[in-house]
Amino acid sequence: MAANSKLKRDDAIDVKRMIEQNKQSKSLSAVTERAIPILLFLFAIITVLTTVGIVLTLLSETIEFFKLVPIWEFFTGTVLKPISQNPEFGVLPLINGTIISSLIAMLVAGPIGLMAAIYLSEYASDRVRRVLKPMLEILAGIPTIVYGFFAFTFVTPLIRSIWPEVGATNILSPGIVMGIMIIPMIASLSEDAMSSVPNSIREGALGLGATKLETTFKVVMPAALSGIIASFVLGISRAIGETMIVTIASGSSKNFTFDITQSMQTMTAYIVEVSGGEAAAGTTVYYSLYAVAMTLFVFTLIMNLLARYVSRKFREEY
Amino acid sequence: MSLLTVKENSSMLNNSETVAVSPSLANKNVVFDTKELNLWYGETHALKDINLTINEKEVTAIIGPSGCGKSTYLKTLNRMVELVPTVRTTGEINYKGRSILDKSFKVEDLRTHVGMVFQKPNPFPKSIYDNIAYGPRIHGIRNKKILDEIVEKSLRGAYIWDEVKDRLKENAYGLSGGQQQRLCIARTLAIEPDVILMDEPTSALDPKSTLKIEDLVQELKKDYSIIIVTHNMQQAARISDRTAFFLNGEVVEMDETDTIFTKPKDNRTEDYISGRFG
Amino acid sequence: MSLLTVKENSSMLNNSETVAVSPSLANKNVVFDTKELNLWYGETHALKDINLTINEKEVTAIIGPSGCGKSTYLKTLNRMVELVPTVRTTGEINYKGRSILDKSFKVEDLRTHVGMVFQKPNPFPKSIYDNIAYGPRIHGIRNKKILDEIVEKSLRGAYIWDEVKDRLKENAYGLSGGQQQRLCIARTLAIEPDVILMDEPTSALDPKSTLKIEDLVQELKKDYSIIIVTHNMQQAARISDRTAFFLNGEVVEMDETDTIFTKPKDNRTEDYISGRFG
Amino acid sequence: MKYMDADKVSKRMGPRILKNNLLKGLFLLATLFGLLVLAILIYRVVVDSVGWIDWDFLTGKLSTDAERAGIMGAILGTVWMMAVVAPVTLILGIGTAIYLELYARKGRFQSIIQTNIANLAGVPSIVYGILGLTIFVRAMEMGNIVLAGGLTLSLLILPIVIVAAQEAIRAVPGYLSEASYGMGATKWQTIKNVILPAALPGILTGAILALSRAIGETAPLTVIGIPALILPFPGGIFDKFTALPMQIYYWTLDSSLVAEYANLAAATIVVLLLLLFVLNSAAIFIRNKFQQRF
Amino acid sequence: GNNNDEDNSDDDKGSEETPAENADNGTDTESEGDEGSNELEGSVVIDGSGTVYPLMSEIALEYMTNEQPNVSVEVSRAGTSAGFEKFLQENGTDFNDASRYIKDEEKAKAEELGIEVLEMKVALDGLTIVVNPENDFATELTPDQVISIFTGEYVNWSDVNPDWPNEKIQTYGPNENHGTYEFFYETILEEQDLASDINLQQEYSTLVTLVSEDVNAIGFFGFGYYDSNKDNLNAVSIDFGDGPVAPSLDTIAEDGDYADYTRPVFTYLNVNNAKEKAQVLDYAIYVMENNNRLAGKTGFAPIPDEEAQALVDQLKELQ
Ligand SMILES: Nc1ncnc2c1ncn2[C@@H]1O[C@H](COP(=O)(O)OP(=O)(O)OP(=O)(O)O)[C@@H](O)[C@H]1O
Ligand SMILES: Nc1ncnc2c1ncn2[C@@H]1O[C@H](COP(=O)(O)OP(=O)(O)OP(=O)(O)O)[C@@H](O)[C@H]1O
Ligand SMILES: [Mg+2]
Ligand SMILES: [Mg+2]
Ligand SMILES: O=P([O-])([O-])[O-]
Repeated sequence: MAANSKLKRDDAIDVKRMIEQNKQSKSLSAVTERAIPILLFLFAIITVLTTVGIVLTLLSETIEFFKLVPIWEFFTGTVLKPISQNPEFGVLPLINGTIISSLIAMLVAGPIGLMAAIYLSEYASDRVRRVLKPMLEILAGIPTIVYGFFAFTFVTPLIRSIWPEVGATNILSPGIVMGIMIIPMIASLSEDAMSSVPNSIREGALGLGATKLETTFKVVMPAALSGIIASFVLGISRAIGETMIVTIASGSSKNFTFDITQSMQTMTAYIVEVSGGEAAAGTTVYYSLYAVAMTLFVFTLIMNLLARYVSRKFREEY
Repeated sequence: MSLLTVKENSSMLNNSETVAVSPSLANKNVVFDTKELNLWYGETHALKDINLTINEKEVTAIIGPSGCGKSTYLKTLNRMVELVPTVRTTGEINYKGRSILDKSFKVEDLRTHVGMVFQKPNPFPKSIYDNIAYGPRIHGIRNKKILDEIVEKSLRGAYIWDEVKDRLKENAYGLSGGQQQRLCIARTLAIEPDVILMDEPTSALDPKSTLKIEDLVQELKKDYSIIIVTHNMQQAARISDRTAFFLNGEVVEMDETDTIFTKPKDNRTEDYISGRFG
Repeated sequence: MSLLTVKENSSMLNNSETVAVSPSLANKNVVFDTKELNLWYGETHALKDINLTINEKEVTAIIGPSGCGKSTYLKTLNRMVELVPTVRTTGEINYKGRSILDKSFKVEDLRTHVGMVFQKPNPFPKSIYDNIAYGPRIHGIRNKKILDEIVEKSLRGAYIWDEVKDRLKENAYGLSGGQQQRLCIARTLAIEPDVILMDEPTSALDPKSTLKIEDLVQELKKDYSIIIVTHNMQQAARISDRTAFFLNGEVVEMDETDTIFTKPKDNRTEDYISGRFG
Repeated sequence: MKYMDADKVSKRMGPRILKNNLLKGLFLLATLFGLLVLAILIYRVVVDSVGWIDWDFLTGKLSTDAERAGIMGAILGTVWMMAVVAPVTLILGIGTAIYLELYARKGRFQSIIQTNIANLAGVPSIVYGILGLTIFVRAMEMGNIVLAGGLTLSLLILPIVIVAAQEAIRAVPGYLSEASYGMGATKWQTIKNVILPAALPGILTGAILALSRAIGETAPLTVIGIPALILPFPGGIFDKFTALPMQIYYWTLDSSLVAEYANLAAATIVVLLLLLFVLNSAAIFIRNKFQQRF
Repeated sequence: GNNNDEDNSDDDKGSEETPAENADNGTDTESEGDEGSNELEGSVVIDGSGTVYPLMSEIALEYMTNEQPNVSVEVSRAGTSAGFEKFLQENGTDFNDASRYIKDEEKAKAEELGIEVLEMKVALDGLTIVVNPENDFATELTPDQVISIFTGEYVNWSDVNPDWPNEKIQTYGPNENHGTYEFFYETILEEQDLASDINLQQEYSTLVTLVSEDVNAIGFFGFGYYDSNKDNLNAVSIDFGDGPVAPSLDTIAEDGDYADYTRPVFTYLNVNNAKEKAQVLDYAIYVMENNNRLAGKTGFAPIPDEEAQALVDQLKELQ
């Protein structure tokens, strides 16, 4: 041991001096040290620029649109006939279609997703959860175009065989399929929220002789409520923004109706229809694209802010 | 450096031979009778050949170094240990003569008779009132007036009524740690169990709250059988009638508390009590 | 119940008046000289008017109850504490006569001279070789042969060479806790610091590994000045030359280790050493 | 004194436990429902595609003749597009995450950026399509080339990558960076040599999942205006192109013109799903294999 | 996938002439064909009618496969009207397929932009009224009945004919992006408004599916889309006064029995672009030399050969 430390001290001067010497050449690294944060800051700014870009893009053309079509008419009009001798630009049919399809989606995804979350978080063994959860999440990764045709060629005929009044394009089928797509999102996020409720609270209830069901509904879910609600709001916002499924399976009728057996158009589907590529600038139809997109953007923005607000505000302390 | 060695020389007792389990006192009713209980977490053999009887309307303390299986044993008594999926048990535990490890004994039923208070206070994130009313409600009591009465009686029973009677609708998380722990005790009292299991109920509390809980335990034993796990030997000495000493998953010794603390039969018990390990 | 009270009556020392800091030994070179150091984490006043000198080629132990500021003081010595954004300091710390709290003293420089070993072994998730070579590399040493030499020398210095010489390319996480800790010491040795700060370096280790590290510290003090924070008073007594006792962010007493453990001047020191709090 | 009637309590016990078990079954069914749909969906495309996927299909050019049609053009389009998306999003995403986690002072500005990223993650993809159309295709006069499509999709998945990278960086234990600082390393040295390597598995996992989202995106590409028929293979990022999901879209639409196009669409879906499956497996593999247990 | 080589067997006529064309082309224009080769490159961008799309994409594929592998012909199908909007702008598309004549407004806009437009009639299409295959009663209609059905005047089938079921008629058609819509509105309906509950779609394939699945459906589109889906659709014969006429490649002609519902379909060429880009002009010539050969395959009737030849000559003048 003594020999060891002898050897060490002799070499020591060596390394020390090398370190000292290298310090001289460190001016370069000093520059790096300063430049890197600036560069990374610029990267971070890109996200802000994206938002600014979206808002400016949408806003300027939207303003042009409102020069041609009064804002009041746009938001209260129940008739949308963009390409016609007497075009009318009421956005209500689109908002209506969007809300109805999102509602249907949530009626499917909400209960099923929540029940799946309960199963995974409260009943399933670790092993089962580790298998089922990723499998369920595959659903969320399937391209929406695939879902679109699934809705159109499988779900719609299936519904029509049970309920013949349903049209070959209708809002019901894409709504259901969107719901299926959203199930894993709600299941996964709600499961996270419920799993993060401390076990001690669960044990408290079980220790009083409560069944798992009673524990789940009366203790765990209330405690996880903020997370559950947030997952629902995010689900809705996903449904509102979903495009291909409704485009394909609901068609492009601009009906203003509450009859879910009929074809309706959502805001997103309208954008796809009208854009169809380099839609020619300068026409009212072209500007309407932006006005609808702006409405959609504001819609989802509100949803996202709502989700954040909810998950902060209603967080129960435990 | 002399101060440091004082402890190790301070044992004043004779070492006696290892004696497994002392017989239960004859004049008491037995609530729990454990026979040859073994328990494994996967490969870990956490409880080994446990033989133990717990008497009615007494305070039984369980002491032992960390990891010796105290909590595990306690949680076996209300089958809470089953929440760990890898658990395997053999042997027998009789609760008032009925075998509880039998799958036909509904856990929900068992837990209604055998309440539990945990180490860290774990109130539900609900109002004080709803915390107490939770148990009665799941057992089918819906009548508002009866619930009110149960809530008051339970809170009184846990000596916390005066402190919270004006804020029953407030969230339980607004209470101090000691109050929360008494609330949890009250919550257990509300379902009127026979036995109350307490797993280090004061280890998260300050000395003042600890004393309050200790007083409470003394009071409760008039009506309930209490089994309490504790790290704190003074506490075991102060509040328990009988004490079991666990080591490495075995019961080294069980006897009247006075006996355990003054003339333990096993020298491992003595070592532990005199602070030589743990 | 007599056993339980032994400890509290066992103090054999006289209580003397509070004496702040003992003077440093005259015949030693001072590496760190701390004057009126105050430190706040936001509103928390974590270090209060610290005056302390640390000698060269000695082991200085810092003891005190949890939260008294031991780690904070240690991390001030290599300005690691600055990683907490809310930290504010006043006062002076001189390292070999240069003020280190001065912003002109490059932290990277300081830390090259003042190495640190942490409580939990924290090797990088890289090979053993790369762990040791990390320091020299960031300081610009790229020559493979020189690196090889440094790695061997450092591992030998931390008495772990024989155990790992055949697996230098393996991930450091494959080592046992004690080996990892010695690896971390070797990693520090590789940049050849003057001072090594150790924050409870053995608290995560088993007794056998602990002894190895203690031996190593004794060996290292021939070449390095070592400051070690420890919870374990026996350890402080065994390995340190001088000991400082911290309490609530203040230095209650600093003196030769023997003096601190046998005739402390302050009765709070005595209380602490005799186990009355902490 | 006694409020709890022991008899009543044990009488209610049976129904309570039964209810628990019934609902447990229901919850399991709900979980399996999603998987059932998944199975149907996959079964249908696989059945439709049987006999259509062969080497010629994978390497061939587009044709109006279903028997001779191939999807090499779409595959290459997707590959080239990912060649834009992957580096751009990784560099921007990781850079932004490093900035936010390790450099930015916690304050108003940082929280604005953070909120903004969360919001961007919720902006519908079609809106990104409009952004891409306006900025890249029109204002920058790129036209509907691979680069324009790639950049549009990059912006779309950037928030996902940033958030995943932030989480991965945050999960790197502080003691590792402390060890590095403790040896006199500078901040960037510490980031480059310790934090990033430790966070990389997490970052890659998130990035791969984000990329597989991009591969399946259709709506933004339709807005950018990918033609329904384009024959030459794209040879670089400045070429016009079509991508797998677009090819699926048009073939399915045209299946009313030529019934076999439905099989081609199904075959293309199978190819796309296989691609996604490989990517996701890679993500899981990375997560399991390389994630350090610190 | 082995589609790009020796499969010229069935189009000898087309490929005999074109190489010669292209040789001229290479020498006469400023394009980089300096070795006198017929190798062209660059892109040709086509948008517009969905009706014409099948024909145009067929021509484009053959052109790219057999003639000019380095030219990229991109065909989209936003619809005639939407297509004109992309055609009539700076850096607009090279061709716009149309299932109707260019409108005066569109002409005016072209003039304003200084775009010289050449109308190229490529084929004849018969607007076809289709019903669900299960519909066994509405096999023939008069033009007036068609008007009454699509304007919503007749609500139920029994309104058309008391013997027919008392079920609500559901009308379908392409949306306003399409020339077919305008032709139908202007020529067939004589500018009367369509029924308010008509189901309008962007994609013809969607329309085909819709009509094939809805027993009470009646819809309209070009003959080609019916022709490809005869199994799933029934075409309604129209009684123009001389008895019912079914649309077919024989009856669809400017002076045929189905003439009243027959319309020419076009592609409009941006002549400025054709002058600037050799490949655009070359492609335009190729279209007019091959349209009649490929028309039948895609559900169109050919135009008189003289008309096609006249256009080829006219185009060659541009070189
Ligand atoms: N869920 C579990 N899975 C696996 N092993 C476990 C589990 N819970 C406890 N153990 C192991 O069982 C043994 C007994 O644990 P137990 O919690 O009963 O000890 P304890 O006496 O309560 O200790 P403490 O005083 O620290 O609470 C320990 O070795 C522990 O590591
Ligand atoms: N990052 C921080 N932010 C705020 N307060 C802190 C921080 N780190 C430590 N403190 C506070 O400063 C005081 C001193 O902490 P320090 O970690 O130095 O104690 P210690 O003596 O090392 O304790 P231990 O023995 O538990 O490690 C404590 O009150 C602690 O709560
Ligand atoms: Mg325990
Ligand atoms: Mg510390
Ligand atoms: O698609 P159209 O031919 O109807 O314009």
